[in-house]
Amino acid sequence: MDPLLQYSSLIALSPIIAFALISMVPSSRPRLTEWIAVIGVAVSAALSLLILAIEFFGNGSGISPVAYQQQIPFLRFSAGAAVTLGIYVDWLTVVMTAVVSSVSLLIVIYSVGYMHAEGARRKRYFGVISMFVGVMLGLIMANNLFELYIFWELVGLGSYLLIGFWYEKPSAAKAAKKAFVVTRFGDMFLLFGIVLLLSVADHTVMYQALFQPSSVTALKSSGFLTLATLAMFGGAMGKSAQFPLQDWLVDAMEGPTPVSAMIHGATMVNAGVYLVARMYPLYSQAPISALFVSFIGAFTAMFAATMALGTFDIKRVLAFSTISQLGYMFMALGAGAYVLSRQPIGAASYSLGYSAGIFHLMNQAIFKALLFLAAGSVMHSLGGTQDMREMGGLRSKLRITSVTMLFGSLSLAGIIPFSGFFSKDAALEAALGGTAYSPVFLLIWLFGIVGALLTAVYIFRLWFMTFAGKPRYPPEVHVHESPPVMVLPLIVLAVLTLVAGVAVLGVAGFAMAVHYPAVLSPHVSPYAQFNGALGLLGDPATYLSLFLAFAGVGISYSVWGRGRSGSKAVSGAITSRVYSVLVERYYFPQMYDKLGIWIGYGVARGLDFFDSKVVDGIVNGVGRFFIFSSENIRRSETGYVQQYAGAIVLGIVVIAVLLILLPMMGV
Amino acid sequence: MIPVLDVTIFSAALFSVGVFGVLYRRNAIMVLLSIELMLNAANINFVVFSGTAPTSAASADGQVYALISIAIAAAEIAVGLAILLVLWKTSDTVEVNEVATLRW
Amino acid sequence: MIVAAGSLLLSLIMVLSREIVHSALYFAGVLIGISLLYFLMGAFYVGIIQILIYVGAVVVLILFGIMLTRRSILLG
Amino acid sequence: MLLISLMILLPVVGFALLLAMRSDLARNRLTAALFSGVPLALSAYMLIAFNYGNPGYQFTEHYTWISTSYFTISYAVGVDGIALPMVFLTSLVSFLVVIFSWDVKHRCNQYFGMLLLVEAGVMGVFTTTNYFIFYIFWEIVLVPMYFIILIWGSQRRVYSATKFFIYTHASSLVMLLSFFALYFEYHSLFPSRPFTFSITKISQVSPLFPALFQEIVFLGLFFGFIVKMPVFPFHTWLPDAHTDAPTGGSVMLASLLLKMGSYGIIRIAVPALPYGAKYFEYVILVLAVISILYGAWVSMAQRDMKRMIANSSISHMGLVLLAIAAAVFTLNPKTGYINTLGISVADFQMFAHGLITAVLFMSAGVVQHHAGTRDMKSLGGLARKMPTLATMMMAGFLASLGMPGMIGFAAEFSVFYVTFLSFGLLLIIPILTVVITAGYYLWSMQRTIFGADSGSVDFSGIHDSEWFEWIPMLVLILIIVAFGIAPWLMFNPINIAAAHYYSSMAGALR
Amino acid sequence: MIQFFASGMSPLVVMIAGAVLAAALSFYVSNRVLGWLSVVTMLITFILLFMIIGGEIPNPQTFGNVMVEDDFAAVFQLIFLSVGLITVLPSVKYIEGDRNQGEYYSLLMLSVAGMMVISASTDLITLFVGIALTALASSSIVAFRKKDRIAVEAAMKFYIISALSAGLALYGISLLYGLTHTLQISALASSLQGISPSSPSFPTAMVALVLIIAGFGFEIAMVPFHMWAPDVYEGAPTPVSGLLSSGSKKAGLAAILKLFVVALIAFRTEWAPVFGALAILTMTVGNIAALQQKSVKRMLAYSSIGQAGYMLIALPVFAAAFGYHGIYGANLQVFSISSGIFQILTHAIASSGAFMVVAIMATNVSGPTVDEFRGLFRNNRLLSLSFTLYLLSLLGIPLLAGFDSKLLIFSSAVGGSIIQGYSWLIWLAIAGVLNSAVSLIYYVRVIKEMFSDTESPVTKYRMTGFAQLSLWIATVATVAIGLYPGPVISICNGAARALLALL
Repeated sequence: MDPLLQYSSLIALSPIIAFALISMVPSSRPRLTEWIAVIGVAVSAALSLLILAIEFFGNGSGISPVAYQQQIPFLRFSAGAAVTLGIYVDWLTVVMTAVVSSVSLLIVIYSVGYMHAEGARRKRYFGVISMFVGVMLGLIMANNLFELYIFWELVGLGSYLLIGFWYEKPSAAKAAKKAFVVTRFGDMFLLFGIVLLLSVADHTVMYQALFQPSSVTALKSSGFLTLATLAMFGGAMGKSAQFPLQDWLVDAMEGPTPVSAMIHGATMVNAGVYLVARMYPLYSQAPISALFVSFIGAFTAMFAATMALGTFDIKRVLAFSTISQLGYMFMALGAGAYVLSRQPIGAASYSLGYSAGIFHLMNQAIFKALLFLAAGSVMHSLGGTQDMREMGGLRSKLRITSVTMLFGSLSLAGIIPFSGFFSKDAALEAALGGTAYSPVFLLIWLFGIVGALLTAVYIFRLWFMTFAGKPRYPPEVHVHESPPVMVLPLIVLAVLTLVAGVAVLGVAGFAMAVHYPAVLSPHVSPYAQFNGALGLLGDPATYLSLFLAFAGVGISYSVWGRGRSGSKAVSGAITSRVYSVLVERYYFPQMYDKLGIWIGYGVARGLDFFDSKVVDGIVNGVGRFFIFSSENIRRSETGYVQQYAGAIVLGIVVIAVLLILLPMMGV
Repeated sequence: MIPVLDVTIFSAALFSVGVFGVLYRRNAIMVLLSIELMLNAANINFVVFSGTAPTSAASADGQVYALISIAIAAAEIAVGLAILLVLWKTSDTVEVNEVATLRW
Repeated sequence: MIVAAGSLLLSLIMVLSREIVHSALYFAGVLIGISLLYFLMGAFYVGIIQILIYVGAVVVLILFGIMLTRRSILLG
Repeated sequence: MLLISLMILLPVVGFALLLAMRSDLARNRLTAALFSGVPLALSAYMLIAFNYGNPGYQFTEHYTWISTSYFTISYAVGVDGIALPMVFLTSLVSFLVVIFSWDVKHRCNQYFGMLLLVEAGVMGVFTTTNYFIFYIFWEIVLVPMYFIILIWGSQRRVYSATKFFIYTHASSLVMLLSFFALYFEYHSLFPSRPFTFSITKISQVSPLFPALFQEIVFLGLFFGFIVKMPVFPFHTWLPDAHTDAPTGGSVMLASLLLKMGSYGIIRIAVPALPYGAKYFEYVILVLAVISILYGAWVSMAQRDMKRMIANSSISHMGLVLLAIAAAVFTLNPKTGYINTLGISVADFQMFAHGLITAVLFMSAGVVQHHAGTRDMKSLGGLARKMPTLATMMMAGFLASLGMPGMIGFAAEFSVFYVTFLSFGLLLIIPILTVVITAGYYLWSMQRTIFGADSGSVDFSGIHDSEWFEWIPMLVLILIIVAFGIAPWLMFNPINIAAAHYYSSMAGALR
Repeated sequence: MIQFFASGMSPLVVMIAGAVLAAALSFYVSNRVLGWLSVVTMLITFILLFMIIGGEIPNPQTFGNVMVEDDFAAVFQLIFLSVGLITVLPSVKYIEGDRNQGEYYSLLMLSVAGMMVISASTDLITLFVGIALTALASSSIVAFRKKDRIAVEAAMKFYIISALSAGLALYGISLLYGLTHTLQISALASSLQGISPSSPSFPTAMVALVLIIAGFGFEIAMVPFHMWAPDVYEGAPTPVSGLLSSGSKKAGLAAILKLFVVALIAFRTEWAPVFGALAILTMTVGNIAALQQKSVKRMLAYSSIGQAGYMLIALPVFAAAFGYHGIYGANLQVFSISSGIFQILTHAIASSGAFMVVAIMATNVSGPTVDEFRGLFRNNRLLSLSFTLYLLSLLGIPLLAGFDSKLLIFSSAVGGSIIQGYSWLIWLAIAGVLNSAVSLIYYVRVIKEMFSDTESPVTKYRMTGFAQLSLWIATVATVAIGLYPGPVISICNGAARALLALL
């Protein structure tokens, strides 16, 4: 074990400490908070990269599944049941922390420039964003599901605070609320799943104990495994914005652009993917859940891509793209898990889906952050507009931004040799691999392939509309390239998009992430990797998707690429009904609003009415009944003394009757 | 000797007449008179039961009770009439149902 | 027996009589009947006291009361 | 050791002193702070001096009060792990409420006096080990609370105060009858033993009570307690009382008084009548689930901020009842075995809710005080004018909706855990509250502190909360976070004590 | 002299002597002196009673089979005297402008003396005489303001109903005499044992029972014999209302205890359910009717009817305990009677105190309305606080006397319900509890007005020293008994044992 691992908890703690420090800085000194935030995240990035490097190059091949773990008490229910907090470092953790912290660092640095105009409010911004990064890293490093849930919720809190950063804008406040509530809806299932696991799986949700083949088998035979995994995927659907919980992520664009980059690229949305990857030993024994994950992912991949075609908001296009790309990851993970579940325990050896999912996560983090930051740079230079119809022709003005964004777009579209190509094709290949076991995967693969085409179309639509053609922005806007502190991260990220795929695949064959499912199959070599670039290139399906990617770019170019952004093609399409469906995002926002208003508020109003009229009405009715009877009894006092005498005589009669009756009644 | 049962029946009847009078008559004086009838009925009982007493002491007791009750009745009627007179002076009536200011 | 029946009848008439003064007189009759009953039962002392106090004092008192509380005697 | 008696008596002395004093704000509030501060210090000392390894009662005191051949009442107090958090909560919240009320000018001597009297009563309820004394303190609380609502309340205060008084008084009388039943049944069961009102002595023989007796008497006790908690459908006094009470009163009401009900269930109703509880386990469960969802859902429809918080209290107290139901469900009539985890969790959730709801009501009070209205529709954009308040309020709301890192989450999670242990997949129904709660809290934040001004309130003269307003909130939040990070600090002693406290049931059957 | 004061009769004699003296001296001395005279008389009696209870004067002492001065009598006499004292003190101010004050004090003391006779008597005729004395004296004193139409109307109603009840009761007594040839209560208890439901004289006995219930039910304003009470309490001079509510009603209860616990114990299975039903009816009607009253005096009248219902609970519980063997039964017998007496005692104090507050508030007859109490706290702290305490005591809030007694009485009902065949007693407790809750509504209404912020419509009340003293007596007693009821309960136990000793 590497001694450095003892300090690995710092990876998560350092941004959180930064947050604590920032909250103590007087708000009159925002500059200081920037420094603290950058340093805090930089420490984690440095530490995680260092650990990655050491583990990878140093004694990489000898690393045990659980490299490091420690814990402190949280709640102890009984002798056998307790939940603790701790950290857990294995390959997945190392990879994820490295990706998250380094991309976050770049985004934080970028923010220093982007948020410059915010003045004293930067304190809040940098404080929260440090916290956000910290809890995301905590989520990754948690050593049990319960702790994961803690950070999971805190990530939600961070997103709430960041999306609602401009809280005085009603739309921002609303979007923040929506993000929180919708993800919480998913989290509810996750919580349910965790409680379920905690209750049935020997009262522990520690990964180490949970993933023992014996405990997984026990879970499986108890019948709760499918339910638990499905429930947990509910959480993942919320956080990773999968159909039908995707809509919040689009609204979340109300936050500052670096926040979007953070949420989409580095942190929040990856949490769902991470969860499924982390729970792989469980998913790979739950075929129904695995299939469900894969199907939802593939469908979302295509579905979101169509919506991306229908929007002119530059950030929203990217948001849909994120949703779509996350779908690919789930598709790959689910397919891999399904295949594994069809193989006997202990002899499973299919790691393509898993590797592809994680690989794509990593690549997506990079190119999505790049795209967002570049988009932010565009907006920054144009003075804030997000509407692509008011852009165009920026290529010459924003040279660096346009080039870096092109890199990002190419990667996203899956053009060789950019990183996105490798991971996306691996994902599609994984889906295709599932067809051997279930015909459903054919459909899934079809979704994926159509999605790939659409991806290329919409991202180049974005690029062409923004940078190509003639300027459509008002002439008085003075367009200028962003400051170096913003441009530098762009360049770094662009380089990464170019090299990451080749490097990882070439150097390591993406071995590191493959390790994980080996827990389930101790007999198989932990390095049962997929065959790297060569394997991919040897497959005809790859060429199909590559062709589709190029075709997509071509379509884009033909429609938007020749400076005809406001052209007939667009205006014609905009009138068409299909297009309006896309613009309205398949009416999902309306549906959510209706749902919120009808189910949430409507039922609430109904219940409130019921509460005040019926339940409280009965209470008040009892009171009124007493008043009523009081009035009647009162009226019996007529003031006529003879009536009183009569009452006495009547009383005598009644008592006499009582005396006769009571023995009869047996009293 | 008069049979005890007959006398008790008579006293019960007298008592009932008294109760009836209390309820039936509106004039306060008549109400008083009816009450006196009730008391008298009780007195008759005392006297008639004293005749069947096993010991002479117990027998004497009954008659003494009757005397005490006569005394009380007399006192009662005196106080009652005094009150009625005051009532007459303040309300100008002795009809019991005409004074019903106090109610509810 | 006859005395008793007579007293009872008188008491009924007394209760039902519309004129209060008549009632008072009937009342006196009832009382006398009762005292007769006492005599018949051998309770002479009680009977005498009954006549003295009731007929002598109470009835007079009542008549007095009637007189004082009527606007016009014997005119209803 | 006079520790507990001092904690009860000092506020009473303060109450008497304050009533005797003239209405002079500066001196009154200092007096009140002193007489609630010392009990706080004492309870802090108690936290330190408490022997956490000992599951039984500590700091016990025992004096005979009334003693005749057939009627013996003893003043007996003590603190065990179950009572410890409640005692701490009581002294803490009372003191903070006094601080928070620093600027109540209207009839201030009486106001502070009433607050102190409430503190004394609640403290007595949580510490006594005698049914009778329990009832006495229980009732004593009503009177000052009634006056607090009546005199210092808002619009419909007369209606609300009266409703509160009548409703809770009626229920507590039913409870009293049930105490008597226990008292006599104990003696008729063991004629050789003297009559006793001792909670522990009766609990020790409770499984031996006949079944029908248990069922009937449990119903009485349960009714008495759930009205106070309150639980659907006996909850309607609560939104009214909370809404119309002054802020200090609302805080006391929500943080402390509601806990008396649930405390009664775990301290008395279940241990004294285990099979009665067992018989009604599904009734408890259903009422709990309804309360949880119903309270949350009704909260969503509220415009009045305090009313919303009040309804959310119903929901959160429903969680307490749910945990209790989970514990009762594990009761085995044959062996007397019970898994007391649910009991501990319920107690813990009570502690959590007591801390959190105090912040909520305080923030609502500040809004009312500074903005002049609690109507969320006419508020908006407060965060810009009152950043401190907004921060505190947000922290409170987040704590209440179960944000990890705060005590509410640990408690809520534990409740769900025990629920699943007992009821399995049924958990999916109560767990819905997680979403609804988030929904209404966030929505109300969106309407009050975020967004733009609604324009119906004049914000020109508005300024941020005063020191005496935000410091109590801050203190509470810090404690919430502290126990949110290390909930075991409070949970472990509760858990040990609950197991010990209920162990006598199995013992009685042996 | 010493021998006289050592006699158990001395309290009664002193009272009557005081009454005669007051009437006789009324032409010669000032009104103030008359007031002092009655106060001093009562104080002397007080001391004598304490000596009796404390055993300084030997007790029990019997007087020719008609009276006994034992702990039971002494405790009740103590109650009557306390009420008398609390009543007399504010009276001095209340009747300031009236004529014939000598008669007022005299009648008042005579009325108390009548009650004392009731509590001491062991013979039904003595009991009857006591009742007649009380009733006659009270009805005269109700009409004390003879110019006042309302007062006279009240007197008339009171008089007619009391006379009717006397007729009913006397007839019942005469029937009992016919059955047993004795009216001595202990002798009755034993000779009535022979009458079982199957014996031919049983119906007669039942008729007597019903008539006696009705005849004595009037005195304690038991529903349905209660209807006079609100009118009379409202119409009477307020101190007299207090006396009626707290004194003569308690005397009626003393009579009922003697009659049913001792004399008619043989018929306990018959009367127990009847009293159970009447108790429920009484408390329910009294409390519910009180809800809608505007006049505080009338409200207190109904409240006092309701409270009588609580006191009646003791009877059926005793009946249950009497048939129950063993230590439990024996304990419960004493317990039920003792708690009944305790309830009588605490109610006497709180209720007389409350009536005195009303008397101080207004010197007009019909008394203040609830509205007139508005803001009283700002005007007069002593008045409002003591009134609050009395009302809360009547309501049964802990640490006040009324709570302790209510508690004992309800608990005795619960204790009785465990006995086989008497499980219905629990309904008494439940009804009592529910009624307590209902009664809260109207008590609290007054309290609420007193503490409201609005300015009082009435000017400041200036109280004489006497009046203040009266309030202090009642307040201190209410709080002290509430805080430490032990000694008082043991006195009540002694009284209960003394009563049971007559059996």
